[in-house]
Amino acid sequence: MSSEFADSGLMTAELLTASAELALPLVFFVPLLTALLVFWVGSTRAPWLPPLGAALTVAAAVVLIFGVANGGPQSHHLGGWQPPLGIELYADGFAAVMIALTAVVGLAVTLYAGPYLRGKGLSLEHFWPLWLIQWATLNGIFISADLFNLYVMLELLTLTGAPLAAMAADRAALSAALRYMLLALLGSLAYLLGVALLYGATGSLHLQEVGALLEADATAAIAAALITAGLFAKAAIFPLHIWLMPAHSNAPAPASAALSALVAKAVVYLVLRLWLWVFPVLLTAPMGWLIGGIGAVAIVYGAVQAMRQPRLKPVIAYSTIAQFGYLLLLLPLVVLPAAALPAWQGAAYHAVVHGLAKAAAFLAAGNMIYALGHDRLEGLRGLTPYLSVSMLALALAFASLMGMPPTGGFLSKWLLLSGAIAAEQWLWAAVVIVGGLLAAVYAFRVLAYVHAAPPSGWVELRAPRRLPRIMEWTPVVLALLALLLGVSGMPLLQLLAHGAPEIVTQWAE
Amino acid sequence: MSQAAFYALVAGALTGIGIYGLITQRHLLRRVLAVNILGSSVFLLLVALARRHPDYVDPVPHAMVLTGIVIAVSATAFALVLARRYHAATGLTHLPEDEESEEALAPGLLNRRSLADRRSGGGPPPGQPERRQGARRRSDEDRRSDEGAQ
Amino acid sequence: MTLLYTGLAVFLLLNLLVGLMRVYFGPTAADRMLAALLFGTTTVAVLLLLAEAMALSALRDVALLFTLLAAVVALAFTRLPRRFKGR
Amino acid sequence: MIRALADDAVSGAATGAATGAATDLEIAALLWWAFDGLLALGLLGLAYQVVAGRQLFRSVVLFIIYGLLMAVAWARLAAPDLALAEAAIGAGLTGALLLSAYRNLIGTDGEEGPHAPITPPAGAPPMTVPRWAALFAAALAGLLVAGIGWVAVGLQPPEQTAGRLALEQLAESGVENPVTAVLLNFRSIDTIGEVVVLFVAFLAARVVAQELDHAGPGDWLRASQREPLLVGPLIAFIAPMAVLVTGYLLWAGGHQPGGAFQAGAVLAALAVLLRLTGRLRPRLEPTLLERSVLVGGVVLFSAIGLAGAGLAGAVLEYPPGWDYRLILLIETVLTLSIALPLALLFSGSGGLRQEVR
Repeated sequence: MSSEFADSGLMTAELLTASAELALPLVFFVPLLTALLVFWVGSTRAPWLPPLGAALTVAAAVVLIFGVANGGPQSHHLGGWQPPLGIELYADGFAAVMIALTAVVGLAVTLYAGPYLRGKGLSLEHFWPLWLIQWATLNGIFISADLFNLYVMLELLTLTGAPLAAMAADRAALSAALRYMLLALLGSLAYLLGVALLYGATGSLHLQEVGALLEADATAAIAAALITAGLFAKAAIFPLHIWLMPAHSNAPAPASAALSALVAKAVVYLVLRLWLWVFPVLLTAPMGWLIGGIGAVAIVYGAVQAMRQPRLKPVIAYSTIAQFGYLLLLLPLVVLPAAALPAWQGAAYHAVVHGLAKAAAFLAAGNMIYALGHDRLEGLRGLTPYLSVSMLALALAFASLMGMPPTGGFLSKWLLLSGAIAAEQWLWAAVVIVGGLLAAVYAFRVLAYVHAAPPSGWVELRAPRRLPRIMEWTPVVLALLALLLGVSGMPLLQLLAHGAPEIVTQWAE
Repeated sequence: MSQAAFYALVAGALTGIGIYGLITQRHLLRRVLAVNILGSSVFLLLVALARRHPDYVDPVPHAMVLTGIVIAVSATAFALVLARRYHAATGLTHLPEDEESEEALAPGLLNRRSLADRRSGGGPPPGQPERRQGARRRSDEDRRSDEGAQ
Repeated sequence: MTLLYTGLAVFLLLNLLVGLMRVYFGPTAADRMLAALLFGTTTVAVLLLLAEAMALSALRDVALLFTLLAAVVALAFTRLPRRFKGR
Repeated sequence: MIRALADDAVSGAATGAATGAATDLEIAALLWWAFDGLLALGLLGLAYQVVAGRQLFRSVVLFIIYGLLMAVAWARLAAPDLALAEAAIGAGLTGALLLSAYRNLIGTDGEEGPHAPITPPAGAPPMTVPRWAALFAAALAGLLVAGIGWVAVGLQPPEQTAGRLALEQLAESGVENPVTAVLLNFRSIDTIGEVVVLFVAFLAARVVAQELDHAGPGDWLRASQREPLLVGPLIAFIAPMAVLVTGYLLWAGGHQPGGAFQAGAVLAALAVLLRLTGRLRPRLEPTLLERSVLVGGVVLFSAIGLAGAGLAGAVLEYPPGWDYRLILLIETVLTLSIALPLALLFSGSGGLRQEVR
């Protein structure tokens, strides 16, 4: 490599770092404005517009991630007003990692959705604006540092998610969307109630500032309880999980992928961010145990339910409920000096790997529905030759979900496990291991159906429909990325280290 | 007790009523009403807390509530449209008790049936006495005006 | 003067609450709806009194809006199905 | 201005009475407590009847009245901006929305056509949950009330609040009404988000929208149904008044309570009125003009906001000296962008067209 090239590379790097601050609002505004433009022009008149908008969004995300990786956390004061008066956009390593995940999955969903929805006879006219606004909202949730702005974003997430879940407009999808809508509205109002109390106590809505001003008193406790419960309802954490399975499994496959891998995940991200940045004063060992216990129950419950489902998409949806439990295990572990750093890395890593694997699994299931017209497990016997590429994606995704080495899922679970063992928290270690084993049970059950020989006397009534090339390969690429993260985890962990929460870094010195 | 504290208490009580209604009522319209009561209680708390300062009224909660009211109206309107469509597709005015088991039993069947219902405006399927005819027949006048609209 | 306005506002509010009985007992939907519309008028009066008593002139705008928009609900009610016998 | 209002309102009816006899003050305070107490009683009783009353139609009517009392509560808490919003939304839109949904959910229940029985048929599942669930709900609600009440009463006001900063920096915001300053300058991204929520609700409703004849009321001028005599003159009076009030609220927002949202809601209520009386008709797809109005507010706001990064230093910052003019421009466009989706959400349609008679 010549030095000239290296120089120009260096200059590009500097330029990228400098423009990262501007990329912060752009990751929100670019998909939003594209969505409005798509609606204005009409998606049939300009089918190239949504992919172009997605590409631009990814470009803004890349600039931002590059800036965080090289220049540390980025911040932009909207309107030029300092918080608490104004709203700050703030991207640290955690936010950058999630924006990267959203960019990858978002691009995949964008590429996949066109052929899939057209093939299923569903209209793209409203899907595009809704999906692009959802993407903008997701990025907004990751970078907003203002409690009330987050409320607006959460409502946007619900209002874009519910119609995507209801797109099929049959009985099951409609009732699922209604249930989702009602619980999500309840959840956001509980969240807003908590925010009202926090503002009443501190006079500020800025995350870091509220965290600094907050004292461990009754107000903070009730606010934290309301906010956590509200977000749990929106993220389908265990006792409030009922809406997730019908909503995610009745949505069209690309929407399921977005809802499971990104939308519900963004809410769990918010739970973690609020506990680590706003409520660390309340994060005592018993509190951690309480939330970790809920996570542990979710892991077991979700896995057991996933084993009993007769259709593929409900299996994947229940797996989401189980996998979110791992993220909650962070809270009991992060208060222990020995476990804090690996648990933090493990949880964030798990969020990314689960997103990739879950999107891959839902898109592979979508391929199955596209080709066969159903996703009943019984009917999948002997179809591997027709859907070999999709089945490979499904197998890889499930391998990652159960944490089989050398996938990314293995690395994330290993990090959580090593944290729990280092702090001698045997219960949490056991939960991680049992959860992995249970995931293996439902994963192998599905794979057994898929790879089984066709039943005797099986006659092919109708040849499976041919898959468009792009639909065939999108899930594989996502699943391979999840695999790759198991092989090479360092870039992600380094990115994550920028602006790690104080509760994690305080033990490092 | 100050006026602000008094209204904050009222807001707390309204929250309780809203939650109670949302859990105990099953009719969709009633649940939407309960969500609205709940929302207004949160708004009331915010505005009451804005009133505590001896020398000024805090405008930030007012702006937040104004935003919240718009969001509440949007969500209500969408929820009602969704409820109407659900009613048209199923004839029900409440959500089924236990969706998961219903789903697990005959997912494909349910989907196909409701689709067919919508297309043909067909009668109630056997075994579901609470389901009634969903789609109202268009009156000629309506149809004419609609076709003119298209 | 302020005292008088406040007293009147309390009186009207009391009136309104007693009037709620009509809505509660009905018996017909039209009774309830008419009572609700009447409350709109009472509320306008209460708001105008509050505007004086609290020296918040913007409340007059609120009263104006209520007066203007009362017709919307009334019309929405009349568009209910014709032989509707709601309680 | 707000400071003065606050002083006045905090001490109840103290204005002008400060020099009067002490007994006057005491009587005034007592009267204000009576007023607040009655209002609270009304709100709580109405709320309970709305969620737990036996008849659904009664609950809908009581909810409309609840909105009236809420507006009075906003007035008592010195929040005239909110009282205006409640009046514009509660009196016009929410009531019409709920009544129309009621008509669709109940009016068609049971037998075919509009002559539906109101009582649920025998054998229908109970509309409330089992007793244990009700008890659980009551316990949860009680816990919440106790917790929030306990905290809210004892909560001491913090020294520094975002609101105090907003009042201190009001002069730099370009407008005199602090609420407008917060909405369109200090925290303007929330307002963008709010209008996007409205737009998304419209899109979402389009995804699940029913066939056109289910959307909103049908034709009034059927052979059997005549338009009531008073409707024509009423509309002829209200329509120009509503437009006038819209303009007034929009202009007023800069220096006193009012603003884009209230103005938009009034305009939307007018559209609902015209839709209800058949003067506007639904159309399946929005026209180019309607699409432009739907997206216009957010696009203009975002464009000015993004231009601020180059012209002023930060996204959503107004170039110096331009703030009032730009805020007024944005508010004007936002008014339309708020009114149209609200009207279309009520109508349940993609667009509206004028009825040709």
